[in-house]
Amino acid sequence: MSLMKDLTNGIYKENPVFKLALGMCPFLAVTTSVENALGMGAAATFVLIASNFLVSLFRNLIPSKVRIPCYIVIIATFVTLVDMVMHAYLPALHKSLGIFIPLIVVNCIILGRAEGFANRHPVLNSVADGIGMGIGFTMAMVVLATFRELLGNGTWLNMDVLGSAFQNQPLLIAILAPGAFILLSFIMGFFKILETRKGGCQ
Amino acid sequence: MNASAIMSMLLAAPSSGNQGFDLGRMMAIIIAAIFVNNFVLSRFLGICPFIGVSKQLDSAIGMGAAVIFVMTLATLGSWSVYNLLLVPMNLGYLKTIVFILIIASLVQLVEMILQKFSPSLYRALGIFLPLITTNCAILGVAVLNIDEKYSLGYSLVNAIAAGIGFTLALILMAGLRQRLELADVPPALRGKPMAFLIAGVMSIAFLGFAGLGG
Amino acid sequence: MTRARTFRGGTHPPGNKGLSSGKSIRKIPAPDIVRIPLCQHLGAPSKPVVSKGDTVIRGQEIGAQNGFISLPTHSPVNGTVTGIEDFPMPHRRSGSVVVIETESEEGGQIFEKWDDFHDHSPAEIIERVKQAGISGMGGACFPTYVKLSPPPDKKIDTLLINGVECEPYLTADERLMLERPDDIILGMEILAYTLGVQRCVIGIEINKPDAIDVMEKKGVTVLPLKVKYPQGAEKQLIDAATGREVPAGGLPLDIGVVVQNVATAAAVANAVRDGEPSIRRIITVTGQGVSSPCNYDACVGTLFADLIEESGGYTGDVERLISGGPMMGIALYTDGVPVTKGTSGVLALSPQEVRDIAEGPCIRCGKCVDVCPLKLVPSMIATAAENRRWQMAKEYGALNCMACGTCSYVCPAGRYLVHYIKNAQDAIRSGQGEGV
Amino acid sequence: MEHKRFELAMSPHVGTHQSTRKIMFDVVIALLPALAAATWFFGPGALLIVALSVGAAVLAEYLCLKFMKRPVSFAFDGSAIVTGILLAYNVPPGVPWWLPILGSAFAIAVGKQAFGGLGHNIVNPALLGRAFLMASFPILMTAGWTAPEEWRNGQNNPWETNGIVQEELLEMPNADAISGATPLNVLKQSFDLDKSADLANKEGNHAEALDLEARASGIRHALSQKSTYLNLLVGRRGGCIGETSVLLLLAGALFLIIRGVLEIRLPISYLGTVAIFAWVFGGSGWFNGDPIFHVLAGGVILGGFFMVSDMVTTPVTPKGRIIFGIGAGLLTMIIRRWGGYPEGCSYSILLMNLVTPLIDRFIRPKVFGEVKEND
Amino acid sequence: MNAGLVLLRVLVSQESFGDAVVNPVIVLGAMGLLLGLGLAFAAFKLAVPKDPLVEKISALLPGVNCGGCGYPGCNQFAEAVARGVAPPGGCVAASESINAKIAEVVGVELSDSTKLVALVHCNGGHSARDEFEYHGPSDCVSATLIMSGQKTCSYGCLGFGDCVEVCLFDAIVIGENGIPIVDRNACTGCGKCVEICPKDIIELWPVNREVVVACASRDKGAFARKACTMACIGCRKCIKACPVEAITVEDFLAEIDPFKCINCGLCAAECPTGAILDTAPARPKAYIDGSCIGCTLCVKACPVDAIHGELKEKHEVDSEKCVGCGLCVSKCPKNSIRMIGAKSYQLGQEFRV
Amino acid sequence: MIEMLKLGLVLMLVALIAAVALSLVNSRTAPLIEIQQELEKQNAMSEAAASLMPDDSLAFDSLSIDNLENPYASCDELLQVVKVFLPPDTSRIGYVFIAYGKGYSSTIQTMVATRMDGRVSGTIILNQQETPGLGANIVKPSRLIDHLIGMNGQECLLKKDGGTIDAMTGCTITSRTVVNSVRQGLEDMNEAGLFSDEIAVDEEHTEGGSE
Repeated sequence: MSLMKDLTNGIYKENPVFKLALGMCPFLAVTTSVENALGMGAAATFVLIASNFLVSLFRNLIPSKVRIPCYIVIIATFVTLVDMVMHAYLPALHKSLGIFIPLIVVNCIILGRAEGFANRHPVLNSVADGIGMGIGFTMAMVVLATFRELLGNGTWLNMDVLGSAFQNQPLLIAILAPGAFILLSFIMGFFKILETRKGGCQ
Repeated sequence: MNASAIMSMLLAAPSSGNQGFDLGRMMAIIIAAIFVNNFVLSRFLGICPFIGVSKQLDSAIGMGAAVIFVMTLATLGSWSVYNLLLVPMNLGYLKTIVFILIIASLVQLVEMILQKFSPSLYRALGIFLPLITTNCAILGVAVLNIDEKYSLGYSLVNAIAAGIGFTLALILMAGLRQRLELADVPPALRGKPMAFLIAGVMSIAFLGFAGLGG
Repeated sequence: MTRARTFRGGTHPPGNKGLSSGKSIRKIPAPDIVRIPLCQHLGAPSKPVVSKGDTVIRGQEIGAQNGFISLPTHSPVNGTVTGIEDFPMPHRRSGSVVVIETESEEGGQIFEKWDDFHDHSPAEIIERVKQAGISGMGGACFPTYVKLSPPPDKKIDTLLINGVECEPYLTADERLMLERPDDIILGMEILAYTLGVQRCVIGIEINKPDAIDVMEKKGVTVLPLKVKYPQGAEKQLIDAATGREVPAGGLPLDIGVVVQNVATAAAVANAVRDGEPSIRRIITVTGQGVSSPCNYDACVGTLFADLIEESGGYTGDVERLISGGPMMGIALYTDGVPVTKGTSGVLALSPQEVRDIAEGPCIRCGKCVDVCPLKLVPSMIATAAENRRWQMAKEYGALNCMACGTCSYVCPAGRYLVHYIKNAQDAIRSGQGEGV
Repeated sequence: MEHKRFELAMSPHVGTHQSTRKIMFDVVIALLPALAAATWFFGPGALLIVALSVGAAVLAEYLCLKFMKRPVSFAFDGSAIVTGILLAYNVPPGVPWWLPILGSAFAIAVGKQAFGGLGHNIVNPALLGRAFLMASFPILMTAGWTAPEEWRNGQNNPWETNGIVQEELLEMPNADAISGATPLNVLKQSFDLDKSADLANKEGNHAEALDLEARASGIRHALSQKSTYLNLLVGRRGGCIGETSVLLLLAGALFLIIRGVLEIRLPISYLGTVAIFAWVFGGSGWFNGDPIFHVLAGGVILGGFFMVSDMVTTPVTPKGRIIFGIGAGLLTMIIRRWGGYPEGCSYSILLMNLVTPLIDRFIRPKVFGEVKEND
Repeated sequence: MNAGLVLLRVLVSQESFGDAVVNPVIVLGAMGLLLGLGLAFAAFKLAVPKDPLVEKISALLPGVNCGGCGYPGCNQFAEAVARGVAPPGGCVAASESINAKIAEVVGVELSDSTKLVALVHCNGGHSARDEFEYHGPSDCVSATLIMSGQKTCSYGCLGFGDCVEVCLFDAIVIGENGIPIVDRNACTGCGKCVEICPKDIIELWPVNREVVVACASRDKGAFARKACTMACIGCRKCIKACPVEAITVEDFLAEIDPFKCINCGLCAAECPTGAILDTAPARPKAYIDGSCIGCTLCVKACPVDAIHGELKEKHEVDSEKCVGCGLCVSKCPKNSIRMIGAKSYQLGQEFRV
Repeated sequence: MIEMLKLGLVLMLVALIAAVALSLVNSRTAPLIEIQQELEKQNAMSEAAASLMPDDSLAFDSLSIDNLENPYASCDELLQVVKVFLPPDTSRIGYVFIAYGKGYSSTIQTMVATRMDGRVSGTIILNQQETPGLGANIVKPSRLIDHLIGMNGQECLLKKDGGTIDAMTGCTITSRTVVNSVRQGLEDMNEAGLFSDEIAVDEEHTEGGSE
């Protein structure tokens, strides 16, 4: 039961992006297409699960004074692994995610969960939390990427959706930097409205 | 490796031996990093502290100064280790992990040193230092400098300019947020959504710099 | 005539003085029942020294001075005290009044007459001014004797007599200058003698050429001033007259100036020469809401309703009844309030005269900044105050504001700027929201 | 005793007869003469664009207010109309009909209502709307030019009709006729030619470089002719809808000044700065630019009198306003000379809008009687 | 650990891995050692004494320095929490359980006293007459500035809802009657509304005292009645009704002493104007079990004659009449009486005033 | 002291494990990445060279000339020219090179195939991060790219700069970057004497210019 709770926690209740506003840099940067969002989400989820697992496993062995550097090393290792594997097997995705793969290291979500959750929970719960948070992060990215790709390019996951008339004059700003900020702002606002509505009914 | 070889490496770009000092190019790097490709508003680096520490103008200024300072130091460290250690040993793939270690320990050391030896400076800058470890702008500038194959000189220029760009965005943001604190913002957009909306507006305005220095 | 002088900022609201400026002062008898407020001045209310059933004579002290910044109160009539009760006041919800049934208005000489004030020392004159209960009659009602006793380290070199009357509608001071210039001039001489100053100037706006004429003919130094609101505010008057700026948070004393209203000067003259305490004053009853606007010489304790009746009653819709001028006067919810020493006018404004636009958001037009005579940024203070950011309002200088109303007057968004700023002042003074 | 009761309010009890609504409609009136010029030169299409833009702005404002459950009467206070007109004035006359609608809707919804409506927006909504269109539809926004009077005589001959008089140019040696939709585009071309000349010099093609330089300076020479100035004044030139006739814009501005609506410091400091820096670096080298051309061309007059002077997004203090004008003027010239766009007016104002809170915070008038040492 | 070292040695010894493994191991290992030593050295040599409470909070915090709380880093946030400036639950990166722990750490000094919530001493609202029409900013502070507010009763609530605005917990709304209604569950007793109210009619009041005087008028009865139909007119009927002498009347205004009040609600029932409100949603009922010896002490104690029974026989409670005051419980020598049923808050606890 | 050492050792241990793991993975992926990149380059070259001669069996050989410096590239890339030939005949039928140019917001890499007479036969944009929807459209088939075909170094110039090539609407800078970087590459190769003497006119021109 508690496992299930840890798993679902990150998906909506403590969604790292919309609720906690963590991990914003990659979130905004790579959501130009759904494909990128999925790739980034997968990479971050992997790192999240793996680092949560390891941190939880060794949580009693690592002295607290050097815990942060240790966690950073663990996370950085997994990030580098992802970087190398992606470069070797998915070169196109690697290229489009670019600098933001190494920057997963400094994604607050990962270090945050390592410190804030895995550090004081058993392995299984930590992994569940990692999966939940990862899914939450990925879902949030897919939501924003959907808007940006649809509006800015007329496609979804590289599939034509809105037709060529739109594609000739898409709302380019959606895939530019300002579009990311503004759409995110409105999505967060929307979530806020949802929340107050729900609160009002209770 | 003798000293002169190291010196020449430091002063020149790693992949070509004859790239000297070029004022025009330096200006281009500076303008790009501050305005055209502003780290926050166009490259999405350092968003978390940008949103987090922009509520008060005073904090924003302190944070900006701290970022410029650490960015410069981190670039110095990461560039040297990468080009003097990792590349000769063919260990380029370790750059992420090495850089983050350097940055994390650098930040912590600087913080402790400041706290111990200059409490006044610590109060002004030090309290922002911990936040910088997870500021992806720092790691970002280190990695970008390597990707762009800048020489040490250009790397430092780029780092300082990126820091200034970050600070500029942060200070403008703080001013705007403080003004909007007194505004009649729709409840749904109060807080973080508003911060992102302001960032979006700033980002649109910064598009005006596009093409500058190119 | 030399070029009219002025200060920076300010605005020029339509004067509307024509309604009453041609009407000479009419002395009206005391009503059957007078209600004498015990607090007609700034500071502590006077302590009642009569009780129900007592007989009082005109000029008799009915309330004693109660503290340093306080004044005695006198009965304007001969009569019987029928009670001391709470009653609506022009400047607040209610206050204590001594109710007296009028029998007559004659005699009642309490103080001896002084034929030549030079025979008496300044200290004696100050004591007389205090005993006569004279307070500033321009509106602030600050006890006059306090102003006449500067601390010894302050050297006063200039006495400014304020005949500006920059508030629209009001003509009481103008009429006073035209009809009783001798009182004013004597008052000036007494004040100058008391303070020991050589330079003595009367400032008059150039829209009152008759008054300037009269004064100049009498040999008084007149300082012609531009028609601009708030030219009559102490600090602005000093700025225009001497070019000196009263330091923020300071007093005119700090720069060696004392300002007295013309009506105060006349009252001082009456008190010193005739021994009459401050129990009457000149009041303009005007506005399109009254049938025949006029200037009255009425006794303290007369109800506003009586004055209105004297002027032929209300005509048509009256939206707002104001004690004082339209810029700084206080709106009243009833005309059943007594006249005090500081009542310079009673205004009954018709809906057309009252500005009533819905308050909109500040559009940051900056007009308030341009007109603020104190060079504040009213819009920012008000916005801060509106959001209860008292500390921020303080940083922007909220405490310097004198609530002259110029900013609200020009605000195109109809914002209650003065109201917000006053809120901020109250909150700051009561120490609310420190650190916010 | 029952007495008559009255309503109560804080002093002052009287006020001027100005109101936000009146100010806004004054601005609308002041903008109308330029619309006449636009219709004359660009045809009824321009009128349609303005109408659609205004309609969309008012509708968007109405819907936003309705959605946020605020009094919808604000939608008719005229500020949305001003935004609509200004947005339409800032698009080329040849854009498709839906573009201004989209722009106005964005300007009102995102640029204004999201921040809390009139008075709270941080940047000029119309300019934000324009920047949004520029970013979203760069091709439409940079290619939607039509030549003046083209709609009437039916021929698109920008060589004669973009406002630059060609005869002058043709007399120059090595100078071809020039093309370009707006005068500033033409100027930008001359800078491009300068760049090419530098390139040629670097490559060693000195003859080619000389030729290019001659052409560049020829173009600039043609731009500084009296006849060009005259065209710009009258409005016979390519450009955005609202920036056609300098004279009619000035007439509108004069109206505003007479009505006491226009704060004169902003336009003066802005235009002055543009002129000075146009002279300093508006030409090919230093101190040889043409200030008159730079002030007349593009949207500087429109921007200076109607957008720099937007009250909501500029500082409130007199000193702050002068600083704002100088900053915007400098940025305009920097973008014109070295930036990616031929015209920098709107972006420069947007950027300075961002700085406004800081100016307001740090530049305050000295309070009456305040001792200097506190500063 | 040993296994790892063995594995490492095996890996290193194998030629096939050679440089590819040895080099990175040397580089990273050396860096790790150096940095670890450096940091450890610094941590010991450069240590600056810190507030133990701050340390405690810092230890609980995620330490990611994300800045989400608005403070530059976790330490600064911890300091702010320790000083009471920041809410203990302000960390966005920490899970709820951690936040709860932080609250616990901060809250250990707080006694587990009864919660105090805001109570509005006015029930006038639309029942209170307006003296004049007010034009100005729609907030109580501004309205008070003009002739102390538009109501004829100069003590009562003006109803513009300043308290609603300042409440950080959305615990106050303006009800239909134009009077603020406090949600006792949401209210944290922070006192912001008390501070803002220009009429000083909001007071922090123990949440479990549910019978309250909803009036602040010190006007004479007749005048108060004229100004507001809900006004306390100082008739003193409540004093007579109160079984525990918890009520006093001063300046024509009744006051309930929360220390003495037993929530019986008898005063509210007696009040002719409705100035005393009984806000208890439901009352517990006394129940007498079989151990009753029929001493009749409870009968004497009961203010509403709800207990009856023969001497030396088990007594019964008429639950229709019982008001749940609990007076009988304390009188019963055999502890035979219990209070049963809905009780929103526990009585009898201490509280701070 | 012991405590300090312990902390350092723990961090070292973690770092060691990380190093081992990474080096192992790297030894697996590094060759793959290299192959990947090589393949990518090969593909691009084949694609570009297909414009010279639509034949799958074209082969490439890097030239042993000195690397040519390209002053327009942003990151000090050198011009590397690859000879194209049709096996078994090893005589060159053209060249392939990558032109680097600093564009609007990124460095644009254009792979260019040229005939022996120094005229462009085909171009492929390898790498760019220009503004999406604007400059980024350069990768799509466009008039600009078509226009380049058949041009030699002299002719390769935008209309705005005095040439004949139309810039892409709304993105002059990107267009100019591509055109100028291609021209520069061509001229460098020309100066290096890689092109056959058939284009006498152009040779003259070049000489005249270089004096």
